[in-house]
Amino acid sequence: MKIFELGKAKSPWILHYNTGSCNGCDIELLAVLTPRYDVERFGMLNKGNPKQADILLITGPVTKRCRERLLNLYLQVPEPKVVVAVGTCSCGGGVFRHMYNVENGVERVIPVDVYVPGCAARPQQIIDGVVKALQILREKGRALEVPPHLKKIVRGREGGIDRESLLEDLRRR
Amino acid sequence: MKTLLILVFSPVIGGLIEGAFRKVNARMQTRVGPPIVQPFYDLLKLLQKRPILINNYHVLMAYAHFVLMATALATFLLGGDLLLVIFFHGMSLAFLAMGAYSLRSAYSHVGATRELFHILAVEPPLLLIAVNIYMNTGTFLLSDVFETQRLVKIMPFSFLALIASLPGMLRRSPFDVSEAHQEIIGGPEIEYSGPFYAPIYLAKWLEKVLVAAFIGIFFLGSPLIVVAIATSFILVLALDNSTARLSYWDMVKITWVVALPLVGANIFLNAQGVL
Amino acid sequence: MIEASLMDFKDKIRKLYIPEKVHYIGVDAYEGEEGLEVRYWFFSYETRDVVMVRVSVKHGERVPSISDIVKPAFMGEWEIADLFGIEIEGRVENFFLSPDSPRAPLLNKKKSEDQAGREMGEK
Amino acid sequence: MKKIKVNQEICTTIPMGSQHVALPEPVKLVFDTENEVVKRVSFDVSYVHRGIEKSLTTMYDFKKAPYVVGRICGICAIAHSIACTVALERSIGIDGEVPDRVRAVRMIGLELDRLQSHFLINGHLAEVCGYENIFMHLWRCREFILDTADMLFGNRVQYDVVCVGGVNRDIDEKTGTRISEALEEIEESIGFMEEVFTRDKTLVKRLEGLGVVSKDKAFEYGLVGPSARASGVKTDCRIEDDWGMYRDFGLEIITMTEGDALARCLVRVLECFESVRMIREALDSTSPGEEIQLRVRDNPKKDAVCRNEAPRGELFYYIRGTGKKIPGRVKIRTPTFANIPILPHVMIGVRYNDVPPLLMSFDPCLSCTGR
Repeated sequence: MKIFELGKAKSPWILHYNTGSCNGCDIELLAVLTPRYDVERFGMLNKGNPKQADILLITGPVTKRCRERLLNLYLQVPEPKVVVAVGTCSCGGGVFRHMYNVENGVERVIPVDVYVPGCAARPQQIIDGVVKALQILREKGRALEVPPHLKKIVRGREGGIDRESLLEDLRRR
Repeated sequence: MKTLLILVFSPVIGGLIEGAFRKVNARMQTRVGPPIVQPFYDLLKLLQKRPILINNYHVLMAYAHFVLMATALATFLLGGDLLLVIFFHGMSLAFLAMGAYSLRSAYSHVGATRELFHILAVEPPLLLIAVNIYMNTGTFLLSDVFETQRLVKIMPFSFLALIASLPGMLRRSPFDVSEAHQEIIGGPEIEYSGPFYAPIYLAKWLEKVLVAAFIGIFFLGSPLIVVAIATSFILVLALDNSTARLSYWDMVKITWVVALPLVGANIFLNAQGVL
Repeated sequence: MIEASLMDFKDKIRKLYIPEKVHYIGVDAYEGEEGLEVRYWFFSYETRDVVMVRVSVKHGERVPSISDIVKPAFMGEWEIADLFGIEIEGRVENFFLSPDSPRAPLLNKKKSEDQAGREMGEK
Repeated sequence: MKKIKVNQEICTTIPMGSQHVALPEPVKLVFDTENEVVKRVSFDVSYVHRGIEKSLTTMYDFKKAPYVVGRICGICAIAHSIACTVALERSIGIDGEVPDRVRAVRMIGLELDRLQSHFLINGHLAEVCGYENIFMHLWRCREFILDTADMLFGNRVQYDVVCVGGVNRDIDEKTGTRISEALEEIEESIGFMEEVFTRDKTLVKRLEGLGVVSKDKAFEYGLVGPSARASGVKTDCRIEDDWGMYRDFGLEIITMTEGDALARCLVRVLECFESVRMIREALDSTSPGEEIQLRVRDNPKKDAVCRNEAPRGELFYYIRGTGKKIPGRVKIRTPTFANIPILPHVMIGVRYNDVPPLLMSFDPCLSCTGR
């Protein structure tokens, strides 16, 4: 049904998580909500609640302490979901690459669908990234999605995730 | 037939009201805002999300909330008892709070407590208004109340009391304490997701229709009925955009201090035969 | 600059620090060739000077906390305790680092952790 | 810390963070509350610890340092860059030779940064009070400031205009006049902000008397920046450690005595007027110069410190020069680091719904704190 697909693509509720970025992108993300850029035109709301979100906007290079929290958030978002990495440092580490407490980008922890580079990413770029994410969202189904490197930890056929061993795996990596 | 029409059309009207709310709100903040059918997109999307069940009771309460809200609305529009409508409405909110209490989430608990205060703030003025309507029409049965024309002429203060408790009923600032997006991120509804959030989302639309109908009672038989409803809603939005959120005890205090004396004055004046 | 030893640095700080006249800036550590030193930075509102109290500490020595004299000092102390591996009274484990971060990352080692990390990344 | 008996059975523990709508940054605060009244607070600020201090002594040489430290915090980026640069210049021994034009351009950058930061936090404060409209309007006004920065330095945030020994970009005559026009618009919107924070009844009701910090407490806990000035502490690093021309321009230190959340907001508003005046003075006092970058031949060799006034308060840099390209130690003490120890004390006894405004009134920047 086309109308159902339309529903998916027209109402992105976002969840924003800062994994140790410099605030530049986060502030631009907030600026995206304000009158000049106004992404509510696309139905986008900053829900701040992982259970009701569709699009995960991640900024920052993922510090070691944020890692588990990020994965938790990712698992709490019900499918279909899209992950957007905002800013150069979330795409691959940026200036923070190879610092001792940093994981070098979001993709090391969870799969990323859209990369938005820039330091700091401009609001126009962020809107562009979100609109790209909407197209991806339209194609995704409601099947359980698990990060590929964590597939072996998924228990059973219906996909209950063994949370403990999952976090254990993360600590080891 | 009439029942069927009401059941089908009231959610549609509710959705449009919700969309208009968001649009007007955005325009007041100098933004463009979402299209007016945005709530329908949201609902469609919610139904397509993967269901994540926390516990059965929690979900049951969401449906109970929706069903009772729908019952309240249907009772109202089909001309049932006004007291029943108010009790159904209050119970529906109480079910939401009960659902929120069934979890271990802190925000959910805080939200549930606030939701109970919200009932405490909103229901007494409504009940008194119902009593006032009974005084003037001699019946609680809405089908008989519908016969009377322009109640606002004899109960202006009660109408003002209703307007005063509107921000509370519609959960708009300064009295949006039970949702309080920046404090407890939605409060009682925080843990609902996907298809289980849909009934709550839908119930919000129905509540708006119910509120609109409540305003409508005062203007029955007048061509101004739609204008009156729209004006009061825009008034609520304007208030929303010019105040900060107050705390829940402020909400109870202000609603009672403002609304109850107003209704009381109206009852007194009606009893004296002045109005 | 005030030189002090582990024995008397608290007395010197007590003499120096008057909340209305001296502003506490922070605490820092440095690893020289002789060993560690802990430095307390103050700013005097009257002379507009930055005053440093320097305390030499050997590896593994226990440093008393000055948070009974200078109230906000505890955060800075926990920080250097984590980053330099200095034992400070009342410290909180892993205030700044995660359980799997490298221990005492700011100490000079033959091959520092992030160089090793970079080589790993290049491979 | 004060010891208060907490009955665990009747307490509700409310965690806030590390992901929360009211917080753009990850910080975790855990409140034990009774009837929504906060009884105990614990906090975890290290979600943003990346290890920048270490990287400055191993990975990047001193000429790259101003750009790296800019990434500590995107809101007060240029304050970090300037503090680092000034400390490096002092360490090399060329701080006396920096031309006036360079100082002026740096001052303009810093003050623009301060303007946008104050707009940002006051708007965000209004939002966490549930006042979305003010948030939208203040952020709309903030866009003018960002436009000005874009016009001057080529980026909205993170304009890496400062380098060791000078600046990367000069302001030509034409842009100068356009800025003067933009400043008038900005001043108008500051007037709007002042009106909001003095006249609006519900906002004032929420913020008045919230989280009062007395002057003694402010001294005792070593508060910095607008939070200290709102309690009556007359301190401003721009005067105390003047790397620019603030003393010549007669910068006024704005203080208030109330020490509550509203006073902290108003200090920021009034500082905005002062910032606009400083930008005007800096534009008028110097004209575009030929030389905007000194040639830097030496490596940092001395120990040097710099105290710079970031939008949030005193920013302290210490650089230990070793004569090599890479400094021996870079110590960064950020303003929020000094303002956090008092938070648990002012938060006890406050209702939970007042916690986000109270937290925001101190203008916390966790990216700075964690580094």
